[in-house]
Amino acid sequence: METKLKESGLDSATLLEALRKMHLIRLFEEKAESLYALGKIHGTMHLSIGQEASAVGSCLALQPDDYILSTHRGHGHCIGKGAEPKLMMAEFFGKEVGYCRGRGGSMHIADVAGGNLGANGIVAGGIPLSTGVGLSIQMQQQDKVCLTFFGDGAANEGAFHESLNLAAIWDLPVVYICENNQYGMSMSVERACAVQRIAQRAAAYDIPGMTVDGNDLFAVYGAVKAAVDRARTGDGPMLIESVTYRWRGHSKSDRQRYRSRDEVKEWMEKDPIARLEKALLSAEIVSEADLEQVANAARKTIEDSVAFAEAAADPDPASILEGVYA
Amino acid sequence: METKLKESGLDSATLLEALRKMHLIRLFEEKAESLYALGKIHGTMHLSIGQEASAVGSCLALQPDDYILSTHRGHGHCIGKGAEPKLMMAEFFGKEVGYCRGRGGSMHIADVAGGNLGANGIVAGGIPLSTGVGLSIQMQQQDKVCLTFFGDGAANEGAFHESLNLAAIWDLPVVYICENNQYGMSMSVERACAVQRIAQRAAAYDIPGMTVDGNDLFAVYGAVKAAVDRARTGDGPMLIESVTYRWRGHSKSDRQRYRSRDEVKEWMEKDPIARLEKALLSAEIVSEADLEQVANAARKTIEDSVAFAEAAADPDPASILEGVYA
Amino acid sequence: MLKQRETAGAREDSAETRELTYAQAIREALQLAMNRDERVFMLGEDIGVYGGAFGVSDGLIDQFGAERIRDTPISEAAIAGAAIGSAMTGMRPIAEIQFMDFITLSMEQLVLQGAKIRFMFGGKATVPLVLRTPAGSGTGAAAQHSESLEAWFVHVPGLKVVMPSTPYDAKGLLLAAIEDDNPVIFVEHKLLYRTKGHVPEGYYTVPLSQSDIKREGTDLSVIATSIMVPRAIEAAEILAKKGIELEVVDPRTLKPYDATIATQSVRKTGKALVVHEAPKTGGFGAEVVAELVAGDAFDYLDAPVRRLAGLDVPIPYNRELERAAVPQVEDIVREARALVEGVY
Amino acid sequence: MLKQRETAGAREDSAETRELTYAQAIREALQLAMNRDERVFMLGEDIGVYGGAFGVSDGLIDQFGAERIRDTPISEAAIAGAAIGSAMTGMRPIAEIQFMDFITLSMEQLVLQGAKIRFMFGGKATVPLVLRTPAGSGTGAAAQHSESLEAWFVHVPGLKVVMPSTPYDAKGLLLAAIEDDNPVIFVEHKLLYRTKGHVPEGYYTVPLSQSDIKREGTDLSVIATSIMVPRAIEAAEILAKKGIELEVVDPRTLKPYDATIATQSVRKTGKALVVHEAPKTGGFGAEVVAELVAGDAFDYLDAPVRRLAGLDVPIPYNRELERAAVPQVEDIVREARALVEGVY
Ligand SMILES: Cc1ncc(C[n+]2csc(CCOP(=O)(O)OP(=O)(O)O)c2C)c(N)n1
Ligand SMILES: Cc1ncc(C[n+]2csc(CCOP(=O)(O)OP(=O)(O)O)c2C)c(N)n1
Ligand SMILES: [Mg+2]
Ligand SMILES: [Mg+2]
Repeated sequence: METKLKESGLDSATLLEALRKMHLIRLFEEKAESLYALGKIHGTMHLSIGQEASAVGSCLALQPDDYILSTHRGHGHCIGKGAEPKLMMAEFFGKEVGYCRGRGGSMHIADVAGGNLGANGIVAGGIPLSTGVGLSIQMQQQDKVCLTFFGDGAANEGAFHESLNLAAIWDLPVVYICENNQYGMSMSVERACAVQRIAQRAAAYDIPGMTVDGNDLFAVYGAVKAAVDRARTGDGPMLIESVTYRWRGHSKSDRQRYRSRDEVKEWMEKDPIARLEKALLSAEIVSEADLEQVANAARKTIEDSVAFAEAAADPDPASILEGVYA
Repeated sequence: METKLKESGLDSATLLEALRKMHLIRLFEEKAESLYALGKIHGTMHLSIGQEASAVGSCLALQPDDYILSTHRGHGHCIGKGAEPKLMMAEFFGKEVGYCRGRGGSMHIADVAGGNLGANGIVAGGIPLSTGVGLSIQMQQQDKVCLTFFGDGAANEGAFHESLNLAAIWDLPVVYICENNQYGMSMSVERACAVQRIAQRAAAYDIPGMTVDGNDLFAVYGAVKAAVDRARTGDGPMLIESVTYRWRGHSKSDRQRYRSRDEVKEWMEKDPIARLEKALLSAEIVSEADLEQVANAARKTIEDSVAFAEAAADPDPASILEGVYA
Repeated sequence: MLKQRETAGAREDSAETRELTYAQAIREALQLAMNRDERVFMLGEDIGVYGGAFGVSDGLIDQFGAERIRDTPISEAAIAGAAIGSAMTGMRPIAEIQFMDFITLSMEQLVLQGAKIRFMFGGKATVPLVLRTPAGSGTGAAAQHSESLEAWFVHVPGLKVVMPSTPYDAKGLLLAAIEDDNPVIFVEHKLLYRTKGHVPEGYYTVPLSQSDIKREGTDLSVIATSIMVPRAIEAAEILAKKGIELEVVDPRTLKPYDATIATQSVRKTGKALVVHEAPKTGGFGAEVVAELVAGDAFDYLDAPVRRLAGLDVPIPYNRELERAAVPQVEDIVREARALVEGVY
Repeated sequence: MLKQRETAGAREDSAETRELTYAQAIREALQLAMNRDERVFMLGEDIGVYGGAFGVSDGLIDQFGAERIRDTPISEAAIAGAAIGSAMTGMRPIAEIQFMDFITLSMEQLVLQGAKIRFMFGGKATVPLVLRTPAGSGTGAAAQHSESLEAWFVHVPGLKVVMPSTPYDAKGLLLAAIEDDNPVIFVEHKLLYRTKGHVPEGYYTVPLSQSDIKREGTDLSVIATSIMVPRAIEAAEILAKKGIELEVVDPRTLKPYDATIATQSVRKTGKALVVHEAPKTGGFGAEVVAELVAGDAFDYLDAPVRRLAGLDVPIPYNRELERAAVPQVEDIVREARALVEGVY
């Protein structure tokens, strides 16, 4: 781990910021969960607790004006790309100041100005869009890259296939990140997916494919950075499989009959946050006190975001038709 | 060629019948073409002239009650599976006795009783259906196999991906035959498809893939037979790429600006019918006179089919709503 | 008093009725059909141990096994294709699309293949399939999980479209749909799943293409679908206190739609209001109106025929906006009253 | 005499008009738009050297290069996605779906993404895209190459739907659609491609959501779309000889549809017949009727409002059956006459 840390070339400020974001993700989601239980938030939500290194490590490889496209399990990507938790929380509460003016909710948070072109309620729904974003970058000769997140389940949708083929033949600057968290709702990847490693599917498009430990920030960052650099220089797309695990159920109500408690426990021992903290400690980049401080600051941010969101105004019902058309 | 002939284990009656069918396909299509030019047939048509070995060689590996699903370029598959040219021709003429009572035309000829579940106007449209047919065979524990034809262009549709994945995880008795005739309309396979050999895509589903010379009846038969046997014993699907070439334009009107005359000429020298004839001659299975006779008999069959179709009755206009619902 | 009645369907074996939820009624229909006919099986996402996104198939995998309650990958085109292909070759599949929104990924197979195969093949193939799917808003799931797309399928020759509003109808119509030899899109409403009603125990069918008068009245015919049926009945009870009597007509089968009962109702009341959840523009309500004014009812109409339907807006996440996007009881009360009192 | 007129659109630069075909008019619009705005580009199957399945983009690749006239693999979901994704990030794509039937493979991207993104994101993204596609029967291409699916898109908030009937409108509406900042489904009719009409040379737009009276008359309002407009005009000429004067109204933009002109027309004539090619049940005609009878026109109606549309049947291959499946001039003559003469 320590060598990886050094090899990553990431300075300590960056690493602490990454850790802070990972905390923000977990705390944001834990808060969202309890707010839901309290009936303060309606609808549904998909928590990425346990997958924080994948989201943050990936986004760490990006420049601010690069794009991402995210999924229903998208809070992590959103925070990873630099969104403000209070505007996310306001969206969760359906408030006018929320990222989507309260129209989108958890499943559609987008931070267009920040380069996050949106979570997506449709499995694999963002993948074809990313092809268009890549094409747009290429045609406008911009120095940008588009990073698309999707799950293991999404890799069985037709949209995955059509999009990777298109990106490959046109050498589009798109990096495809499959976050393989072992399940698509209740379907294990073994049952749903005909191939052992999803990264192997890259061979069907003659592009590089790579599988990384998605709970290891450095592994994720390293792979995505290489792919992003490659895409930025015009060498085309790449498929990265980031192997991780979701600790929570699929969405708000899930009896989790499709997996064992032991399995969950096993993966909880691979906690990506604890792992990063350990690496930072043993590399003597931080002290225990520093870690405490980062966590506390994150906690404060999330608490403030709830206060902000609760105090914010609801959309004006008369504005309901705004935004249907430009 | 001669060794392949022997290795195939096909007896001379079977081989002569295969040759006859290849003639039937070519003559049927040449006739269709001229009838179209004469204005006797309307609509559109997609000719498979030059691809006869692929269709006939594949179907040769099947039992009568096995299923096929075909494409817009489907006359060859239809004849290969044993359809009667006169009922096909009647369909072409839109007549009541045609396979589809004149409702379908060239692009939808189906011989359900004969196990041909239809040509298809939609590129890759038959592929998901074949998955269902395979499932049906498996659930009913029938001793059948389903063979699905599609083109190189179809291999870039999402339906291809979803279906092969499903067939692979469920070990369905489906054999996928991609007839790579180098173009999807005007798009060459090099421009459209990110992978060198379409058979490589089998790797994305962890099933065997194989590329064969689609103009060599024995090569096609051998590969499909192995795949069919495998599927029949419950070992699951397989992807076969049959490399061939269409001599004619994509459909009735095609200026063919996307390819050179030289390229077409080159492929015409690989005529699958001439090739089979040569093999039969050199293996001393037939004489020149026999060949002449087979060709003449086929010619007569096609001429009779036109006479039959021309004499047949049109559908009763009052019956227009029949068949919309069962 | 609620003048509600239940139309007895064909072959009602059992006179005894119990209270079941709409979800339970559907599950019971699935069980009966699968017990009765080996060819019937189910396929869809998370319908096995998970029990379906709304719990409708809960426990069925224990009863019928993983072969007949078949979890699929997230591949909606292949789900539709697998259903159609197996239906063509001797099986009677019941496919589930987890939310109606995702049916957008199955359109080619359903519309260009499933709906047309029989006709294109000159009547020589049969496609007996049911595709169940939950529709509608009200769960805070926003724009991509709240669609009501039934109108699309109403426009497709070769398909049938069924949309039950009560547990009784849900069971009987589902059994009729499974018996039917055509592809049937069976649209369930998420907010109805927990509603309760009398449901006989045995096997019975409610015939397709037969509207039902869910409440009798004299002043205005309200033709409502799915969740708008209970809402219309609630509105009727409120208005009854003001001396206005609504007749509530539930088409139940939207395709093929038989306008006879709605027409008869309007000939009696002279006025019509059509209510559905889907966006008004291009919705099924337009078809209901067009059928009314094309025929026998025209001369009996003494007021404009109105539609009360969803706004032309994607379903918003915010609770109040979501509510405002589709007709509520108070909206029906207001519109019905305006039509009856002639203030439009 | 044919009382046909052309509504002048905004910014009509050139008074000079020439005869162009509908296909040529579309091509000219594409050229003008691409010359004017670098962000405009085209993508679709075989639109390059092949020139498009109907020759509409013939030669454009020579003028604009393969980057801007971009051939795609046969991947309709990716085509739609590539268009939407690029539209969100600064480009103005014109996607082509080779036959409207194949749009069934793009539905998720168009309906759940393209149409909703702006609203779902609180108005913070823009999706300026045009999706061109040829629709309709009459070419002997049978059930999977003859769809008229416009009604589906009319039902989708966030989309616009345009359906020109003349070369003049085709050019002006296409330029307006390209200027528009919303996703526009632009439906061309295969049988109209070779029809000719006056088309000014320069850049002009025909405003969206504005119906056009294509022929004035007093006895019956015929509201017709796409190819049914010239057929209605032909029917009108036949009936004019019998002293019956039809007014032909062409909505041109089906979504957002503005019923004002149709309503005014019906207030004048007192009778309405709606004509389209798509199957009658659930078609756009129902929307036209429903809008007429909901509002101001209701009190002026002195006959049932009728629809004349495609039969509820997949398009058959046989030439006579194909013809019988959709309205022909003689059918319009018959129905119009029946309504005017009160024999219905
Ligand atoms: C097209 C589509 N099908 C089904 C669903 C319902 N659904 C939402 S998330 C999900 C599982 C997705 O699995 P995966 O892609 O692995 O992502 P994960 O939830 O594991 O992050 C399903 C089935 C959907 N939203 N969209
Ligand atoms: C979904 C769909 N997209 C496009 C078309 C139009 N089209 C018909 S055949 C064809 C080319 C198909 O190429 P391929 O699969 O290689 O088959 P081939 O024609 O070469 O036999 C195209 C684009 C179609 N029929 N269906
Ligand atoms: Mg997953
Ligand atoms: Mg090809």
